[in-house]
Amino acid sequence: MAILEMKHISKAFSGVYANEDVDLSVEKGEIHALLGENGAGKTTLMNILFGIYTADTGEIYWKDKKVVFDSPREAINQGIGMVHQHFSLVQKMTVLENIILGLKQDGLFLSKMDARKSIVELAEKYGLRVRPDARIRDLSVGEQQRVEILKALYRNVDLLILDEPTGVLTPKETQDFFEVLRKLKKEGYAVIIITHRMSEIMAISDRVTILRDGKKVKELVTSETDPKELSMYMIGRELHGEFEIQEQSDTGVALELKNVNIMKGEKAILDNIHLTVNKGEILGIAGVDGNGQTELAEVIAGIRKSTSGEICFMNESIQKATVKQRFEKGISYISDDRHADGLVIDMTLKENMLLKDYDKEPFSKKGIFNKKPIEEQAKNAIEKFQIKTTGTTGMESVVKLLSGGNQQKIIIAREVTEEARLVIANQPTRGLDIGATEFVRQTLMDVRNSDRSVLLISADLEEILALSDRIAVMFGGKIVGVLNRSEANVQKIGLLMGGMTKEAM
Amino acid sequence: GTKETKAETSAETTAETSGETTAAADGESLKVALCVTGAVNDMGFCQSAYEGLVLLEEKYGAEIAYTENLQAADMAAAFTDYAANGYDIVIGHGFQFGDPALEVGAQYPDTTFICTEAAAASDNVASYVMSCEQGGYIEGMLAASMTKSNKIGFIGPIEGASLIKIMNGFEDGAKSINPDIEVQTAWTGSFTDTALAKEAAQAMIDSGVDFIAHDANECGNGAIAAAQEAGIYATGDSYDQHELAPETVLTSSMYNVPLVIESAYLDVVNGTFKGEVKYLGMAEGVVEMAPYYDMESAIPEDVRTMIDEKIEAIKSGEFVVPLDENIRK
Amino acid sequence: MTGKKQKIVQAVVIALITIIAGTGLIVMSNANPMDAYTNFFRGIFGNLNGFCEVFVKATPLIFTGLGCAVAFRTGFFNIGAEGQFYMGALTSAMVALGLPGVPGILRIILALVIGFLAGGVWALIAAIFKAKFGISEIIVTIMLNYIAINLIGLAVRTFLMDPAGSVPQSAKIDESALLAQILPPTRLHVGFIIALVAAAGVWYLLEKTTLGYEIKVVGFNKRAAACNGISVMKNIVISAFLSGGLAGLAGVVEVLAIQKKLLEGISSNCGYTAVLIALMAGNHPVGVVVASIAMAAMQVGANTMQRQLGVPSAIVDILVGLVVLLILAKGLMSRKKVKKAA
Amino acid sequence: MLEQILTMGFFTAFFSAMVRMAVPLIYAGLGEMFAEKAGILNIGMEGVMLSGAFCSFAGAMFSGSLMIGLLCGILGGIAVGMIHAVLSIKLAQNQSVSGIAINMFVLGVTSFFSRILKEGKSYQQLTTFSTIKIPGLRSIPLIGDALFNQDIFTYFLYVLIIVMTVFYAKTAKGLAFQAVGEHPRAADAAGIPVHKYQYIAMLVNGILGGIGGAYLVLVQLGVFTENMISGRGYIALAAVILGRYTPVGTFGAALIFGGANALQIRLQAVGVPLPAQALAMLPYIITLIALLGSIGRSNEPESLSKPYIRGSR
Ligand SMILES: Nc1ncnc2c1ncn2[C@@H]1O[C@H](COP(=O)(O)OP(=O)(O)OP(=O)(O)O)[C@@H](O)[C@H]1O
Ligand SMILES: Nc1ncnc2c1ncn2[C@@H]1O[C@H](COP(=O)(O)OP(=O)(O)OP(=O)(O)O)[C@@H](O)[C@H]1O
Ligand SMILES: [Mg+2]
Ligand SMILES: [Mg+2]
Repeated sequence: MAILEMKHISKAFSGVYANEDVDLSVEKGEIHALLGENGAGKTTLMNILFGIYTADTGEIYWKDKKVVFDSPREAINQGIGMVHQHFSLVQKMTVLENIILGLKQDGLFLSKMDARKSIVELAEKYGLRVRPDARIRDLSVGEQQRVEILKALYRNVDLLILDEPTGVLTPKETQDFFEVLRKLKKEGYAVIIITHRMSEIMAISDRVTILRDGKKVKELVTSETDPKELSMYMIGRELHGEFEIQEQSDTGVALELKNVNIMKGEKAILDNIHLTVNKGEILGIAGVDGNGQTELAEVIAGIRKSTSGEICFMNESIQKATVKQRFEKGISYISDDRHADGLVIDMTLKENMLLKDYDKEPFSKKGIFNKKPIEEQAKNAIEKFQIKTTGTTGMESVVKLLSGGNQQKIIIAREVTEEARLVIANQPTRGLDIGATEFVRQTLMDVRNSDRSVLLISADLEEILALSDRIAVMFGGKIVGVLNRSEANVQKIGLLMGGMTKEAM
Repeated sequence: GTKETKAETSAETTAETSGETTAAADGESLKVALCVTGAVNDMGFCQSAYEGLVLLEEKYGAEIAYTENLQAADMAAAFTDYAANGYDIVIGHGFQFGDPALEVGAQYPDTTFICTEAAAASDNVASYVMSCEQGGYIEGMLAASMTKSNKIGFIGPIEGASLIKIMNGFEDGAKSINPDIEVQTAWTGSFTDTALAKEAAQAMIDSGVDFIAHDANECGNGAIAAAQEAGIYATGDSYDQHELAPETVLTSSMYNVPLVIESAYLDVVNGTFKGEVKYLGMAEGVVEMAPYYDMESAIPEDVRTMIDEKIEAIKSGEFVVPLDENIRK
Repeated sequence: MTGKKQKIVQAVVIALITIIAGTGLIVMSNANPMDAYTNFFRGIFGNLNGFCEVFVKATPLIFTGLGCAVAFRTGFFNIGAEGQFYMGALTSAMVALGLPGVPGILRIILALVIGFLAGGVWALIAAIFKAKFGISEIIVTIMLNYIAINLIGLAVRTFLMDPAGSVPQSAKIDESALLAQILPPTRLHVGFIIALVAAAGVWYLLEKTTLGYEIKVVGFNKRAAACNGISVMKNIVISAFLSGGLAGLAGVVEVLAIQKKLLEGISSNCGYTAVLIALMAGNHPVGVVVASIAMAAMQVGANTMQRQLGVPSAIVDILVGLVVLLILAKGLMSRKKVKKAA
Repeated sequence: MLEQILTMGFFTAFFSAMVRMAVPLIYAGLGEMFAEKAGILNIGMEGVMLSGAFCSFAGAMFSGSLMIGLLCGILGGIAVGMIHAVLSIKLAQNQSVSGIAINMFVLGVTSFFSRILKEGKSYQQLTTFSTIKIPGLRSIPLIGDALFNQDIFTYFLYVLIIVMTVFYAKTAKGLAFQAVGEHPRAADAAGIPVHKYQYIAMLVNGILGGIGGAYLVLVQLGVFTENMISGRGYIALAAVILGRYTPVGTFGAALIFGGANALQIRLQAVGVPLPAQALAMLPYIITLIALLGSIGRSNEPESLSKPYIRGSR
């Protein structure tokens, strides 16, 4: 019995279809996966369901009744909840306040006591650990996501939409999260989940709907398919999934951190870091989100100042060098927060491609721009990285209108250049579809293979294991162990990530 | 030296020009324009000039036009506009108009420019200055005679020469009655901030002042309101402000701007116009004190007599009120 | 309806509403609307003088409008053009009057430079408050406007007061240090040319140079700027400085070409009008020039109408405000919903 | 002169003046705060106040009733607030342009109609709301007069500040209004009708701003004069920032400003040998210094003056 039927949904943005005649049907007690390349229209379809967009044509049947949701409020009232990948939480407010936000109250005043009680009960029931009185801005992404889910459940929904919920989670968190989903399923909830990870689809979903270029191409029962078939439908070709890994030649040290510390008051955010990255090497950094990985990346890129210690690059100290000087020396940085750090989403693709090189020849000379090389660079990036721009605007597309995956491609195209001697890649494939993921991974591997270096930070252990020559594990701002490719495996890294030291193993 | 020669030569030229204009006056009406820096209904400085203009229309059939709220940046433009449009007389009401008048006047010799309160003079430019300090002086005498606390206050808007001289006249008048009297003064820095004018008066009242005078135009209303609430006396300015608070306002010093404008107009029409700075005061009926109305009984007779005598002395030239246009601090 | 057609319809509707409102106001003030409109257009096109007056009035608006545009590009919401104008006016008067021995042309150049610097520094105060302490520039620039206005008041009553008179204004600046008139007897002066040059310069700077690019990046996303090695502080400071400097030039030009001395109230609120101009022009220099001239034409026409008919001057404010509001409200006219994906 | 200043009497009177000068700023400031916390920046507060002042005068004049005057003042404030609301909420226009244009427009409209209203009449003076002494409390030395020998508007403010503080701290609606200004998308996703709340916020903005303007006419002056708000609307904006977006803070900031202005005019009266302009700068300089003292997290609503369009990227 389908609880939700979306029929012939179409939606165009400035004349270009994001969804074209899409059908989707979800049953009670089902976990339904939505799969598709970046820009395939998954988020758009869900936004239509949740009342954020209005479909140009098509119908939605919810619990057998034809419905039109003009706002999220109506969707929520009818029992649909959605967790966006970019969370919708008010940073200044507490967990509790965010969860009860906008709900009808009995009396005039907030009854926080009652609310706290029911939230704690709900959280316990599904194993969603949260601290009701913590402020959102102090929480890790994993925690924030639990808040989002609690927020939806607290509103008594029957269908939960999750847009790339695992992108920001560690393997352990993902496992816990799937446990929650299974419990929800048992309770009779319907769940729509968007994810790019085949393994997750296989592990959690009952059925899969696949979109390509805004159209539905197939609906499959998960138990009757395999990742190969899924990716066939999704991108129309097979993935080889193997990397060309060349022998490492011993060409010396590229980057060396000596006793680097960052203190925040009494607390060490980076604690006595000693680390080397060799030329021709991918050094993976594993760790639960929030254990100092981003700070490590930023201190190397020059965005953050260290409290003490020294950083040497190509045998010279870059301690005093600015972000720009470091970039000129060959240090590139792919940030994990593309909207905040990596892109100026109100500017065009072309302008964003220039962000690092705008003051270099041939793009500009003595502070004056040169149009031709700039356009060439943008054109090349679009071709090489197959960036899907909006409509007919091409390189003049405003970045905020691109899908998340395509936004990420712009950053990669900009940062991974010939001149990059060291690429710091912080969650480089988060939110990318498998085709793009494969492409990015190969790009990073090519960097390594040409005797340059990569510092790869990822919450995705499989990615770390597949790419890294050596793996350093961070915990509480410290590096608790460095493993060689040969000695590393998921269990060992998992233990280190939990705070066990290498010696203790 | 130079000024006099200028005046002489101008007398000749004006004789010619006025000949023409008189002719014009016979056949058709003269075109007269007025420029003021505030609103023409400000119940004060600007309104009185506007009334003068209306009087020209009613009494002499002049064709009139005016510009109000004129900012310094636009004064020359306004003058030029009028001159270019064939206005015979262009009047600028306020000291700020002096320089624009000279500047534009040089380009439009056929137009006569009259400035009040300025110091500009050339062939076709004259300044008619009102001896406002005379009114201030009388008010000061009245205040000093009426006060019990020997503290009186005066509120001004923005320090300009013609406003300063009233304030100083007030102080001199008060001191002529009682040299030890305390005169508090304050400038609100605004022609529009009525509430601040009230607060200034209130500040004085709080410190024991029991008589408030002002020359703050429309926003002086605030000062009178404070006096009214405190139940003390006040004087009005520019205009008969009796109605504003009949039991508070003893009198108002009025500058008969209509008369100034009329006399300037007649000077031009009759060919007696001279490019000079002309002072007009009580003797000419330009500065006047408003009637006491019902408050007459509140003022002791000897005070009234003394004031009447002083006014006569000023009119006859027997007494000259000192003119001081510099701020005293 | 095509976009172009729709735009024309909107423009017509805006014009109609303005005319109807204007007619109503004129009738209420006992004047003849036909006369009023004749005078409005005669004021602008009737004679060379009025026509040139449009450009005279547009000049300070262009400078201050450009200033606002530059600042708004970095997200520095400078509503202090008024104060910066006055600082430019004050210092240029000091230069022009204070160095009597120096040749006029040198004094003019010096006045332009120092006026620019003074306006720039005045804006810089707000920029530092913002960049260093995170204090809203809106409030700081407003406070600085009031302070500057009082400083002028102080200056013309004390050290700059004309010793020959007792009115609060400076002495007259001698002929040699004044900006030349282009078309005497009209007031059109070299300052207008300088304003156009400034507009071209600002356009070039914003669109063609790396500095303009940096300013834009900082305006849109400060964090991304910092992460990519673009100094936020530097660019806020530079754009604020430029912005204040341009507004300062407006003051210099008004003093050296129009007033020929320093006195109070010479800006006629053009610092606030500039905010409207910059934003209506989408912070684009060419747009600023066009909008300034349009605004000036409207003021000149309305002023003439007011002068000749004796209708209250408030009508000018009402009509200018109304036009801006109607332009903002034009979305109400289009059937299409507000662009969903802005 | 110093002995004139350092007296009990001087300070008692000064504190009264401080409160008097502050009351219109507090009303406007609270109204502005309410709008800004919901994400709408209203630079047009000056216009809202001016409209409130004019309409209250006209209303009281025609009806002969102060209460009707007050009502008209409130309606006048609302009318202007709603222009800004439609432009910035429904049409998602730049809020600063709208605000500044509104100030210009309202200055023109009120000046124009005040002229028509006064046509041919001489002075029109209203009898104003009288003060109500609160027995007992008003004899507290120094501040008793300032706080408890005032008019009904001032007393209502005390209630208002408490109500607003409780509203934001303790009620679900208060939370929702803040969420709208912090993160409208989150508020929308939580089922809060963002635009409706912003309209309500602008309604409150108009009401309180209107009262702020009406106060000057109905309590302090009894007359309307052109441009009588004279920048108080802008100062109210400053008070909100200085008060860090809290009702009590806004109250305090308005007091600082009112106090500085009351002080400068009093210093002039006692004859401090400084030019009036130097003293007139005082309130602004004090505000700047106070701002420096309040460095830290600005507390500004994240989405202040950013229009919310659902589904825009
Ligand atoms: N508001 C909008 N305005 C213009 N174009 C849009 C808008 N929203 C989405 N699009 C376009 O619609 C297409 C589908 O976008 P959508 O976000 O639905 O993709 P997606 O499948 O979620 O991709 P991803 O895997 O990267 O999240 C993209 O090309 C995108 O640029
Ligand atoms: N609550 C919401 N209300 C309105 N629009 C929203 C809301 N949440 C997200 N959006 C919009 O929908 C788009 C899709 O959001 P989402 O977080 O799923 O990003 P995405 O396109 O999938 O990109 P990516 O996953 O690669 O970051 C976003 O660009 C955002 O602008
Ligand atoms: Mg998506
Ligand atoms: Mg996505």
